[in-house]
Amino acid sequence: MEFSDRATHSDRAKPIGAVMVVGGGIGGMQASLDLAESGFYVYLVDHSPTIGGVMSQLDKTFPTNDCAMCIMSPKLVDSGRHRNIRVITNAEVKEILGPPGSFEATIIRRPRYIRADKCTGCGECAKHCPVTAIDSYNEGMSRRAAVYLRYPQAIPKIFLIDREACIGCGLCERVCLAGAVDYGDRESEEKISVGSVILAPGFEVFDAKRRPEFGYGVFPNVITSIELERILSATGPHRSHLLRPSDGAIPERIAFIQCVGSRDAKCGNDYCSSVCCMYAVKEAIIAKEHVPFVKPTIFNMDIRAYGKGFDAYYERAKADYDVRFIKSMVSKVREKQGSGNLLVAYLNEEGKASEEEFDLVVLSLGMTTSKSVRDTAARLGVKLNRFGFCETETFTPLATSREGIYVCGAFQSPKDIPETVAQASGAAAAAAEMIASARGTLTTKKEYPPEDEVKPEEEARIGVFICHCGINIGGVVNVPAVKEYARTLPNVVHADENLYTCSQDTQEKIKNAVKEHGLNRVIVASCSPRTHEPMFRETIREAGLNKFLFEMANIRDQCSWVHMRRKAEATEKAKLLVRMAVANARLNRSLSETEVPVVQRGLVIGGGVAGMTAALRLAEQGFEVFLVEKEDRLGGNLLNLHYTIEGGDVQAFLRDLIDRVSHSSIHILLNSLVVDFSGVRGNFTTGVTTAPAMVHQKIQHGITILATGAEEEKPDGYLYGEDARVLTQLELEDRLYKGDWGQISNLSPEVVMIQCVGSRNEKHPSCSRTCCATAVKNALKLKKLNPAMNIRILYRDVRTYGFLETYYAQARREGIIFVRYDPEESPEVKKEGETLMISFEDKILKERMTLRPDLIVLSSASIPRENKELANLLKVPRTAEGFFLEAHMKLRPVDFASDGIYVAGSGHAPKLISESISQAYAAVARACTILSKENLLVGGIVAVVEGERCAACLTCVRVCPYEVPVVNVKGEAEIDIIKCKGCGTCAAECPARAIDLMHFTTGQLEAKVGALVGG
Amino acid sequence: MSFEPKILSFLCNWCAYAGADLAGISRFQYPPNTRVIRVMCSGRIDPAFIPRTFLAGFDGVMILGCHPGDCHYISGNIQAERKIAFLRKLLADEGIGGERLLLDWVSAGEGQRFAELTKGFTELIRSLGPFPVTEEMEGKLRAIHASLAGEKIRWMVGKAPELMEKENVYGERVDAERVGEVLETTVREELRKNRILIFLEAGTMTAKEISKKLNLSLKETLPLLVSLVGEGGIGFDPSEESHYPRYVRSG
Amino acid sequence: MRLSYPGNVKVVKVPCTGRVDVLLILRAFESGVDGVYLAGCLEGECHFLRGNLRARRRVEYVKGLLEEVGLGGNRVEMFNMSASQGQRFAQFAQEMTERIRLLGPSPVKKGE
Amino acid sequence: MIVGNRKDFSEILEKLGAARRVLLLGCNECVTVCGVGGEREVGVLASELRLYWTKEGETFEVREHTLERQCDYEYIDQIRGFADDYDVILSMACGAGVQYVAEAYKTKLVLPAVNTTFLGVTIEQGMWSERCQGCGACILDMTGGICPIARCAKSLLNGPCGGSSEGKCEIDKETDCAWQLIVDRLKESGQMERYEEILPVKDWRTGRDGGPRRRVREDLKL
Repeated sequence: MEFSDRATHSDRAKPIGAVMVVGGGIGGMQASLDLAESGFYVYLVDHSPTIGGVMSQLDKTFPTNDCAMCIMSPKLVDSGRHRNIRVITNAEVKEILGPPGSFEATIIRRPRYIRADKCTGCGECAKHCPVTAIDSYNEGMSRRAAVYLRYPQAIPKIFLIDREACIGCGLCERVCLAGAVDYGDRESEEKISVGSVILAPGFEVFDAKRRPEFGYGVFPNVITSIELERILSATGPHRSHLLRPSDGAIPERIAFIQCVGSRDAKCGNDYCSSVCCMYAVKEAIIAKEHVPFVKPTIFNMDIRAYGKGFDAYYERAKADYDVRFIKSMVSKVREKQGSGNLLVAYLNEEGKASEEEFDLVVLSLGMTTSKSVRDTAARLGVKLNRFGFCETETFTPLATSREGIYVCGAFQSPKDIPETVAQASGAAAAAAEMIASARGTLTTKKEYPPEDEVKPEEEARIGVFICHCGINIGGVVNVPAVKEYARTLPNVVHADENLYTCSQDTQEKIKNAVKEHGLNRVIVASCSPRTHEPMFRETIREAGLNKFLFEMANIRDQCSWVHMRRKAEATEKAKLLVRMAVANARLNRSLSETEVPVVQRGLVIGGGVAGMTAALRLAEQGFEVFLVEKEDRLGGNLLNLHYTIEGGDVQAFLRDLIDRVSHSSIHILLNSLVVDFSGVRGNFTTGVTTAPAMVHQKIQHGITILATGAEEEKPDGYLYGEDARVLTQLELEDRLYKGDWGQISNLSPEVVMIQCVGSRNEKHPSCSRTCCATAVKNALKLKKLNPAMNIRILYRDVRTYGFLETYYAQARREGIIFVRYDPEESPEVKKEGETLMISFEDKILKERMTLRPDLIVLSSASIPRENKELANLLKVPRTAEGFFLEAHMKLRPVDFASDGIYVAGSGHAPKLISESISQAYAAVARACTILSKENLLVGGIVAVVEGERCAACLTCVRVCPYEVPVVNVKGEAEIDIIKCKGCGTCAAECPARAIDLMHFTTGQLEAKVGALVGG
Repeated sequence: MSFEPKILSFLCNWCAYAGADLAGISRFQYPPNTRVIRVMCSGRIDPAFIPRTFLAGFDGVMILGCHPGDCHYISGNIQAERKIAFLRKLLADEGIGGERLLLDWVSAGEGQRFAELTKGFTELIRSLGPFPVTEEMEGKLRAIHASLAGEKIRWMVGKAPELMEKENVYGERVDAERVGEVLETTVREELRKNRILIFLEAGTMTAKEISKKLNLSLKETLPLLVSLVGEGGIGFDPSEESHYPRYVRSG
Repeated sequence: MRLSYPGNVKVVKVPCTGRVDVLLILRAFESGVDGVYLAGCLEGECHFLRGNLRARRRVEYVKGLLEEVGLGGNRVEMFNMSASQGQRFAQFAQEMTERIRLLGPSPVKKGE
Repeated sequence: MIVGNRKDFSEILEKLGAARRVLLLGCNECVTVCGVGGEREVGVLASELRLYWTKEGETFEVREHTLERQCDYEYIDQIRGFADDYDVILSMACGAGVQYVAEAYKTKLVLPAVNTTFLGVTIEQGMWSERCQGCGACILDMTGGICPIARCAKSLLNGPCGGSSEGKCEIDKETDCAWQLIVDRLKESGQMERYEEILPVKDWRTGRDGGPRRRVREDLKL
């Protein structure tokens, strides 16, 4: 049986070491960065004029309420300036020809009318453009000019002309001092050669007008969830003020209507969009945080808070934010005459028709695929499922129907940000594996001239370059005056002004000045170091100076732009900022970054599906792997499973996987435990002891993947363990598989399944994610076995997210009865004689029902396998429930805070098999960003200890958020520069002042502050 | 005391001014209420001058140029006509009738016509009474002036004929209707935004109050507020905590 | 967004507010600045996990020291913002400038 | 380690009187570790003085210097070259350090900036607690490793007094009753029989009551 997407491409010509990623949202960016960091050249193609996708429009993200833009913008900047990623925006993929491994893709670039090589993103054009157009970034709630940047942080930061709105008056060309406007731009075609392709085109929100009963587009105060997202955002139409459209008033009563365009067969979308429950909860919470008197109500069928930490968030919404949840679908929304308020009609839980008045109605729109994405898929020969999403198989969740083309993100199935990010990394691993033999063939590494040594005692010779930034700075700040002033400052031997300091010719000018004037420090007074420092650092490095000898004064974003109407003061402030930069630059020192070798070998702990997949994928990418399993056989939880809900044969898959794991590059250590662990990314040493002989060995490896998995909890109560007729789902599955039935296979037996046993309670607040689907899976199986069987599933919320929803619908069609219970009124199981009895509240009949079931099946919680000691050894954190805690819930779903250690599978949180496989691939992609390098660069901005002054007081050891400092054998604190992340907390607290942070030394900060006031 | 209108006349050098001289040579009598500014061509008249004229205390403005086809500069008068028509629309939008603004043609030989036009216009203004410079009116005029003086509008107004008659930067001829529409929306929006900025000089206001004062529906007013907030010209009064936020001038 | 805020505010960039120690703040006052504030990530969103929380404690401590020496604890403040809250930055800059204006110039101003 | 508290700024000012040339002397041992007299704290107090005196329009000189230890004469000698340039040496060390500096610079005014409080341990970053009073006759073997001398408000030797309630001392609800701790610990470690043993009346002469103490170790002497 062939389950793997691995192709036998050994007989083919050498593959091309480049990948095309289609779609530059959070998924596309993640995949691109992982690939580029693992030795592959990436073409990142986006149909939009900028990358960033839908995430760029979001205000906050659940369940952490992180600001979406804050956490995303580093990835934007990295993707935009990575030397091995070429971002191609405003473009479509026309076709892909050729065999996997050596595809030829044709890209159509739409004209932008602004030259990328010249535009500096200053925005003068947009400020002058006389034509206004609808701003789609703000979902049409505001307007923008015909020449525009989609959003302020956009990458690439290149404007474009909206040809539909533009009337061609020519004003932008006149005001553009950079000469970037090019009205002659035409559509162009380009062919690129790539070895593999990743599709990450994302989703489109459902068209709310297709549900006319809710009045979107008719009643102004009916808005969509994404519109609310923009309204709540600081860059939104009202600058984060919550105002309703009809009259600009702050709405008090807000209704969220769930499942608009999801779980709806009528519009063809009988799948669940997976994210709407959580984003509605989030929007309700954020609205409440903005305006305390807001009263949010969420109308829903089920609240699908199935992800990590989601249920706690949902509970918090109820308890701390008074968000009201009504289990009912809204049938109609109408406007109340005159007020703009809305009357929402629904059947309440008693089944009575009710109507309630709201000030604002928000439609929680589902995810769909756009027509253009579906068309692209058709052109590329990629099969879609009946909902228009990319078709994938359970055991190969990253592979499309066309070999060499992989998929990730919402295009594969509706999903949230962390799952998209994880899957994107996963797709990167799959795409890389395909062309692993061509690693490093197309990527380039910058070669620099040797560095001139600048000794600390050497007199500083500073060159200052002051930027006009067109008129962005020059129009407010008197640049020549600042230049003259700079000349008077100590150690400044050269000062110059430029129209655009970031332009290519100015870089040459700076390099020449370094040579001509013997500069050993360079200062650019222009915009923000956050965006431009890397570029200028590169320039001075090319001129032979250490990059840390560069300094920036931000006289645009933090001066001319914010003091436009006070030119004289702005000029004075600019002078001061330059003075501060000079004071600081004098103390800048060359910092060396040293290369440390990487042990190009991996260690995977845990031999379940995630661990085996990770080991196999690493091996297939060409790395040696140690796979450590504590049991005497591989397989983990898969050993207990037999079939998937889609009908996949788990055991056959497992056999095949175990077979493949017997790979020449994989060392399998069964009956083995990790007993010690040390080292840092790139070079870990792990001690493993193998039973029964208790052989101890030390393994050296560059990365570690934790895949220790989860298991079904043995339930407490419901007569489990006391009566053989009370089983868990796993036990049921085993019996179903073995055909071990006894009396219940005949007649019309009564089966009751109880959901959330051991989940969503005080001890274990999380949802176990997979049990709803498992219950549906087993119920369908039972029904098939004996259609006369009466099956009831007692649930709290049915959480069959994504396409699993279709099986839930099927179960209901086949007569399986779903009965909701509240946790306060849990079902009761007892025995009268030999008769098993179960009683529960029936909400619809409003009475207590008692049944005499032949079988009770408990959907028991998924709990992490014993991992506490391992977590202690590796110093990785766990959640209160014992699952491993990743570095960042949203954007680093498989990384730990300590670099070089990754997590995969159910040890992270409960998961389906396909999800564990995706995540294992993801961990591999992240691991390859280290393993693919021979050396790692370390040092630079790190904390250093002056050992003599250290009092060994342990303050640094205690305050370091990353547990880096240790007190060494000499009784002095020691900070490993490989681990130090450079925050400086230790330097700020060391009572002996024995620690300093390089490049932000106490001396430098004090010099800056001194320059601020002193003359 | 009876009302003596104050009238400002812009006369083109080649026709109207010569016509006025001829009226003098011919001793045609007309009322002394007009003050003359000589311009080389009626095309020189910037529509932004007009609101300032009223703000400066004049009760009427006359612009006299060459007859169509006779312009010394080929089409200056035609352009003047277009610009003034445009201005009239703006004035009308704000409820200011265009009757106090006269654009007409006087050739170098029409001394008589010059005197009659002047006489007629003076009488008309006399009958209309003094220009009502109320606080509200002042705000409107300031707003109109600010909008017309902005670079965007001036560029558009100047470019419009080229776009319609020749071609735009893409080598296409733009439909006159489209140009008119863009011009009008742009100007109208600028004007209204300027008015809002002027309102808020006096204190904070809710959206409803602004819309009432603009005499516009809330639906038309809100997008203007959104734009102004986006441009940073106005913000929200942080001290207000009711259901109706109040806008303030910022910066 | 080009929001305007008073030109009195000068920014010293640090990798994390956790880098700012008690002494640096005191030294700033010694140099003669009239007020100091730290702008860190939102609580719980520190790029370095908890540097901003530590910074907040230090600011509280410095407030006490400034009270002791008679400069007034209100001359130093900590506030949190996200990268997209430009408006909040401008607003806080404004507020802080106003606050310091009311307190008057620092009595340790140099050259006066 | 020796733990102390910084004196109030007003008290320090008062003690300094008219002295304006101040040598602020830190110690890189215990007081550094407990965050009261290391280089950083020297910097903070120096800053405070400078801010205050600048505000008052005074002329002054504050020099910051931190010694490895103020309880060894070689280190103290390191300031010999410039100590005379100052009116006063303001020591941030424990009482021992202050005295030893004073002994070394007989003509100088030496002032303490720190109140030395106890011998203790770090409970958590930023929190210290008393453990030892230096009584000179250790009985920790009998009391489960918890010292009733230092940790019982009354230094009782044979069980708690009547003021022990719910494991806390009557002087303060935050303070554990040392005897409760001792009993718990003895139980935990299966040594309850030691609780039965009566500790004899303590001979306090080994402690402070015997007068100032001195220690000699002949073999180490030069």
